[in-house]
Amino acid sequence: MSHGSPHQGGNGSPYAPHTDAETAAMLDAVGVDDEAALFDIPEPVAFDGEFSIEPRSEQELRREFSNLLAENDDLTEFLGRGHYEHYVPSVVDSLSQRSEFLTSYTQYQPEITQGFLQALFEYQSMLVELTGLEIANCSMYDAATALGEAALLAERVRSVDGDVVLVPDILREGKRSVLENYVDGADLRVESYPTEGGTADVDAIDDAVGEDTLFVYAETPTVRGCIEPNLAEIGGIADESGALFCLGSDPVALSILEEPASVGADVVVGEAGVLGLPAAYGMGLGMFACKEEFLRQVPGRLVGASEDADGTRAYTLTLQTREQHIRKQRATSNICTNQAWVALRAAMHAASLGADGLVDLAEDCVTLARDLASDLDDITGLRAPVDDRHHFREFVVGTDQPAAAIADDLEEEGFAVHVIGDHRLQVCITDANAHAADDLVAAFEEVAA
Amino acid sequence: MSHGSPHQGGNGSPYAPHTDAETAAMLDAVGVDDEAALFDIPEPVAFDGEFSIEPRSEQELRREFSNLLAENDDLTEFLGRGHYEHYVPSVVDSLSQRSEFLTSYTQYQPEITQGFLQALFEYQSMLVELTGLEIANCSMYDAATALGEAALLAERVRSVDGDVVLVPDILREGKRSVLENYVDGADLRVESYPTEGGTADVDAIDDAVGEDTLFVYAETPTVRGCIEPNLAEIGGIADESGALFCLGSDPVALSILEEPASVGADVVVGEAGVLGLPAAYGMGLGMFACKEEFLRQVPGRLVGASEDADGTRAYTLTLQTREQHIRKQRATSNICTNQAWVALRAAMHAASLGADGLVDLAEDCVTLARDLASDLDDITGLRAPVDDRHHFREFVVGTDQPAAAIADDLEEEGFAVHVIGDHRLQVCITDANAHAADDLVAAFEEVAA
Amino acid sequence: ENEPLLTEKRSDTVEPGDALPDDLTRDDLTLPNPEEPEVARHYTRLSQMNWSIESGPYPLGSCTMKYNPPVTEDVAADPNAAVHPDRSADSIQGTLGLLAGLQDYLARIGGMDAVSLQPPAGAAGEFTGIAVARAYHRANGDDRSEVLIPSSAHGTNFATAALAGYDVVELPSAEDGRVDMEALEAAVSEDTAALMLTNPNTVGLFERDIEAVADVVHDAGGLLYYDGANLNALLGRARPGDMGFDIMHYNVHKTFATPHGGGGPGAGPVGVVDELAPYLPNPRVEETDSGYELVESDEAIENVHGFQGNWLVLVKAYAYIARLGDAGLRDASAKAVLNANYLAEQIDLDVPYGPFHHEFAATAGDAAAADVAKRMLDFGVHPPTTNWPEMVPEAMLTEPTEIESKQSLDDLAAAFDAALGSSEEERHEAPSRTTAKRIDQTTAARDPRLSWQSLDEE
Amino acid sequence: ENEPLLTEKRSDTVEPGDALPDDLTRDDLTLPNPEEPEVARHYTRLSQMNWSIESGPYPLGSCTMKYNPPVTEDVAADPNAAVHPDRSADSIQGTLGLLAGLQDYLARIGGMDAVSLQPPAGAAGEFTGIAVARAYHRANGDDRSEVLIPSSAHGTNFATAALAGYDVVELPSAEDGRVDMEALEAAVSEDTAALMLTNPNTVGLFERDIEAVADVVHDAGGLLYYDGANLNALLGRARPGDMGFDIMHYNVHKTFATPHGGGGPGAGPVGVVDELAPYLPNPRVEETDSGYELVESDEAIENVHGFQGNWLVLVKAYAYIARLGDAGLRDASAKAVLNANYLAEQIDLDVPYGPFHHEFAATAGDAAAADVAKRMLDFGVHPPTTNWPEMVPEAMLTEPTEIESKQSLDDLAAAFDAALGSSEEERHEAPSRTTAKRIDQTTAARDPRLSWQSLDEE
Repeated sequence: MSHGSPHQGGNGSPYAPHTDAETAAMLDAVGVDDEAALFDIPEPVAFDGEFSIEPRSEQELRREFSNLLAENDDLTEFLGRGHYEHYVPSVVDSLSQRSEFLTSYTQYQPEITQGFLQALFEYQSMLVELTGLEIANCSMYDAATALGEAALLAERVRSVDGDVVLVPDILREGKRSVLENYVDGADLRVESYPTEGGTADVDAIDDAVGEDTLFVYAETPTVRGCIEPNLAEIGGIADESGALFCLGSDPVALSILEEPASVGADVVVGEAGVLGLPAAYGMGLGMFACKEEFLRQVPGRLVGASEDADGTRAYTLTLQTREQHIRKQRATSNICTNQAWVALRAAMHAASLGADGLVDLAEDCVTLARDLASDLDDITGLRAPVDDRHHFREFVVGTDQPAAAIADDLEEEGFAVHVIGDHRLQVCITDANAHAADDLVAAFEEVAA
Repeated sequence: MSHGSPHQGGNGSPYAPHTDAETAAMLDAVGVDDEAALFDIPEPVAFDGEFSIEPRSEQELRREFSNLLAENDDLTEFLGRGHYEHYVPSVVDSLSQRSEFLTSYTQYQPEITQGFLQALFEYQSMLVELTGLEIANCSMYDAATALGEAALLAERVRSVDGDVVLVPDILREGKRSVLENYVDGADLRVESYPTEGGTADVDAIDDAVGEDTLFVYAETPTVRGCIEPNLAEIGGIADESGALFCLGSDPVALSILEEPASVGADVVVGEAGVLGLPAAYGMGLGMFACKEEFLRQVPGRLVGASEDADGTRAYTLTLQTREQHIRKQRATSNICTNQAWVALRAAMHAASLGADGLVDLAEDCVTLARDLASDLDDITGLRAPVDDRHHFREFVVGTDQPAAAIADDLEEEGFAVHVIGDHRLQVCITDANAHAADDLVAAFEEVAA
Repeated sequence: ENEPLLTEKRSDTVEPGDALPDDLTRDDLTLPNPEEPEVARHYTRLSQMNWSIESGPYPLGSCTMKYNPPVTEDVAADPNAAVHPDRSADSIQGTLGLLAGLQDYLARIGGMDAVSLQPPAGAAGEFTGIAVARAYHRANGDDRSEVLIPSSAHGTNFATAALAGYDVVELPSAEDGRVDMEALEAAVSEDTAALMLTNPNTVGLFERDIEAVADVVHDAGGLLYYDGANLNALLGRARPGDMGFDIMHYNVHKTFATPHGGGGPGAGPVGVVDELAPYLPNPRVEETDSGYELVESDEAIENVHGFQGNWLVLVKAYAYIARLGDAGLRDASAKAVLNANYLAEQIDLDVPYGPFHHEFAATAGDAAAADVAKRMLDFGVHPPTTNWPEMVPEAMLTEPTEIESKQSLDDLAAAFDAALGSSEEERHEAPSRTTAKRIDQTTAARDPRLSWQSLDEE
Repeated sequence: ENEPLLTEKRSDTVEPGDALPDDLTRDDLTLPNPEEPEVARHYTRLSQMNWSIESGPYPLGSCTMKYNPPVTEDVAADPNAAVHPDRSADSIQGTLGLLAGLQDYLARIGGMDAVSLQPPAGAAGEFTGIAVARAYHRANGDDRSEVLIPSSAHGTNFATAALAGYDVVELPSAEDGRVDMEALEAAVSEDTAALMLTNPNTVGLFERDIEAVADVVHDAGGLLYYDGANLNALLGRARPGDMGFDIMHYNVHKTFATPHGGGGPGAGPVGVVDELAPYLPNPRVEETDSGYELVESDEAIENVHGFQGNWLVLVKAYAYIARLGDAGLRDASAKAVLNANYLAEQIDLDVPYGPFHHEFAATAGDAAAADVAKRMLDFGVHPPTTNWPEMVPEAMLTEPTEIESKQSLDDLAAAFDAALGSSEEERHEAPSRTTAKRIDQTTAARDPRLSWQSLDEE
């Protein structure tokens, strides 16, 4: 029989529960001799070969993957620039791994998926509170794709003739690339406005924005870790020209930074995976919130409150006529599978921290960066922060020696930092690596002079 | 407020949810000014000092424990002698860690604990099948304490005058020590019978058993890994003298070895943690099964089937009048908290393997040991197995060089084996370490000559 | 009894401290402020109000809801897997080696020459694939404007083509439920950038004329795109690459059993033939003499993810494939197809099209498929996908996957028949045995309340 | 709907292969033979039929059902924690360091001089402690035969004394619910090996005369044993060692929040004063200049566990203590006592004895406590321990612990009152809203069916 026990390699799928007798009975019921007879595949395109993939027992699998991943050097990372790690409490793992959440599908039958729907409703509500905007969807893939969707939203909701999507010149390359991809089909153009000292050059934006401007994007903190001080002005410029103002941020930063609604943001995007996700090689959770007026043009899924036949509050996916499975090529986005489980984890992480924990964490992101920059600035051959701004989590370090050489030396000492220029490093500190800050400073002292 | 967020150290218990306002309201309702006023502790015995235990954040805790445990050398263990590791499938972890199981109490309210009760009922049933005896309890602490309880059961159910508990001379020291402790209060004496070639000397047992014999204990496999070939004869000798015959084994071994009932066992004890538990520094799961005639004298908890008010099958703890919380000093044991969750894991592990997987695993325990012994025997300076018996998981190796020196050298090479004599090692192999068998043989070749 | 919102349990308003000047900070923040035991109880209770694959059959057609082996979770939880995407390639040889291994396995399984793991979901894979086609045509100076899509295709195909800036040309199905060759030939032109097809199609039928289809499209200079949603039907029996497809995506959260997480994350790797490999998004992993490297192509399309996709999902997919191996993968398809055919045989509903593979579209006939589905909830199973594809009236698109036993399928069949055998009124009022009774969708959409803040306004 | 037994789903009879000769093997083995998805569904379903601390309040008196922090599970799951007990001390310095740390913390918390971590549960701790007392007396040539135990004590105390071969002398309670000094003085003699006491006692009262009690026992040459079940009431406020106790056990699955696992495993470390340290079971861990070592005493009692106890539980206990620290431990007791007092204030039931600390014994009065408890199940909470201790008629021994919020206690109080306010018939027929209705205990005991094999005989 094909019954493959977990401690063995198995001759078939270890997850197909058929005994030989059952298989025979089923084949008999269907009226064929073997499973091959059920495949209606013309001979020329049939595949009789093998993939040459050896099955592994669970044990072999775990050992093999563990050994392979152990090839990664054990570095303490002071890396950010769009992918951040905060310590995720154990309770988030234990709750989110519950199979009822993990192995559930999209909530097309809300009567038996109230739990996940409510969690997503709470996630949306958290983003509404953090942004001050009325609508948040229940996830995009990541910050970059959320930005792309925001630009396309602008194209749908703005009556201006413009086709220019304005972004800061320091926008992270990967994010800009995704944006370019998203707007290509809509014939929009991505253009940059200059930044100065790590944040927007407002006068330059004022000059750049005109009647061809569809969309103005600013970030806080910026990719250099600088808190943008002129958001309201940028928002005002965009508003005046009829362009859509999109702000990029994240839920931890927004726990203390200016409320996006108060600076005129029409849309807020960003990386909500700063909550709930550990370092995950760039895997993310796209935040997407916007004004209520864009409701019917929002991309992605929305959970709404309703009532069941008993009059009890109940939740359901709603406004699905925006979505691809109903509206097809006229849908507001092609997104189907999103990042629901990561959104669940983000909501759990936020709940574990609580309102005060979130604010404390955000404050730490400011003071940890300030203190570390100060310590590095004390080292001969280093200047930090390079930008005369308030920082959040990360900052740029000027180096006398070539930055790449310093980074290589730091790697030898067990630390990873960004090289962003010939004499520029970038360093990111959060609650997840703060314990190693003193060691990093000591290592810098060794290698920077 | 005392609200300690998980990323902080916290000023109070991070698991007491009281806000300052709530605490105040509660104190007010109780009519005191502060919690201290609720403690009715005379001043002379009050403790005002501190323990000098620093609180740790979750992160600090994980880092500290991870660093501490990393002080353990990473050795591949070929160790057994009462504590065995078989690979535990991932699904056992994911299911047993479900909080409904893990954080549940003893099932004193069966109407809302049917799940755990049924799992324990299934565990008991598995032992009934494996032993052929009619009754199994739902756990003792480990094999040693189960043996102690079995001897005391003999004292309660046997009409013979005897006070001698007969055990093999090779009984593992720790197990014998526990037995001595258990029988001390009942004024029983533990005596040894000789073994030969790793199993019982049946003639010697025949000589030793007399009217002062209360209890005869044999094991299969023995602590030297030998399968006992003469169980029925030993059972017959015990039966003839009116002594209770207790067999020690484990659920994996019993999957292929002779059914205990068929060799006359009155009681079966042993280590059921061979299923469900990874290497856990000796933590165990005491198996206890016996004949139905001893039902009212069984130690530990029993789950029975019954019906609820709707006539639906339901499960409940039963025959609790045997237990300490009702019968006090006349209870069949003082056990209260047992190893229920480990029993659950054992049942899950057995289910994951299935009947055929269990038999395959047990067969592997024979063939792996046979093959490894043969490979070691080929090495100059080694003889394996020393005992001319069929082996299960483990066997004794004779060495020309001092055994301790060989073991030290093997440890340098990354392997742990038992030293059991000046020129005797013991080696244990299962599915959990079989992947390293060739490496072990190579290391032996290096160090044994 | 339903569970209060966290904010209804314990919420606080907190002001920022003094780390920043006031003009950079918000006034205050009002959010739930529970302690950990309260968090644990809240989400445990919510979980108990949710169906999952461990609850029972989940036969959603086109969704491939398989059992998600916990061992793949354990593998992905390896602390060494938690690295930052900007780490130097030298320092993450384990991560890159794993990605290279998965690229290789997927290429073998699909019969493709090169694979990008970047797309974070199936739809993102489609977008990647169509963008690759666009880049290819552009590189050839070929300005094509249309993508052909059968009317029975997944909604994402249409939306993806539009997102990439193409006009959609919808192809009707032939009477046998497959591609209408005449319609195809009529639709194909020098404007045809690509034909998007899934095979077997969305009612489980293999496109027998696939070679002819490929010739028609290729002769017109178009490319053939394979939607991998139904790949579970073919593992080890046929490969898109052998059928003439130039581009394909893999739904690893379907075929390769990564957990669907209530809607995601998934991953939608894209495979292409050699000629198109330079257009895959940057970077890809290659093994060289000195180890694994990230390589870039000048002709690559722009990225489809801010970094390198849904890493944790990719680890699980690779683990699943490695666990099963050739025989396991082939058996998975065999049993998936057997299960669909057996289940169809057991139910009273008609199945208009066949022979089908891993899924079938039964018709509820005179009954409303959506109501039959709601009634099935009362019998303790999850119903199939309803009212899609449109070629089958009152469609119930059913895909049991290989993980259901004969007994489970018999129970599922009984639920189908009981639901169909219920009175129209019973069906219309169903479900009644679930956590929530029938939920009012109309009000939810007419008066959207999408946050707890909007509830306060009530 | 209840869940079939696994064996009712899929069972097979398998014969051993040929690894061994027939005379050493069984004929065959008949056991469940499910595949992994079936196993997952079975146990997931069973879990859904089980109350846990994540389900809601669990106020079982004397059981201290706290929230079990998942971080302690993560710490214990460290692969480096999985070592064999026969490893050389040199090679497991991490394991030994952890054990040494826990020994130290427990000693500080209890005011004891030496600690053994070997006992695998509270009752095993009692047995260890009484065996230590026995060894001590024997070493003094002192053949004592009696152990004194208050009638309100935990059943394990009596059973333990008997297991150790002692006669039990039961002490009645005084009118105020505490130790009756006159009765104690009358009972104490040169036969007194020990007095076993918990403080606060089983109705939550602190034994105010503890110093006098200690003097009486010590003057007679006896030892004072502290049952640690109620230690959660005293953390940072009083220490058994300071009260004159010579021996104590700790219930780490109570005070230190290791999960109770549906009945175990727990751990019952034993602390003693200096004079008794040599009698603790072998080995103990000591820190030396060259690292951690396992040391043995010639005077040690025999072992109470085959190896060194419930290691995984000890790791979690240590992690919990380290997580809380001084302030957290002290706050845990403060809130546990506050919660008990607040809850008692909110319910309609009388509480005859006081002032109590972390638990109280309310009386159901004219109602049957067991029926009130069953009725409470219908209101979605777990009831308290009933009909114990016997000094309170129709006792409902209630211990909410520190983890319940004011709201949760208010809800719990409402359930108490609603259950008491129900009619006798309602109570007697309760519960009706649970997975199983009232279960017939009498038949279960009269006609025991303890395995699926016994069901086949039906």
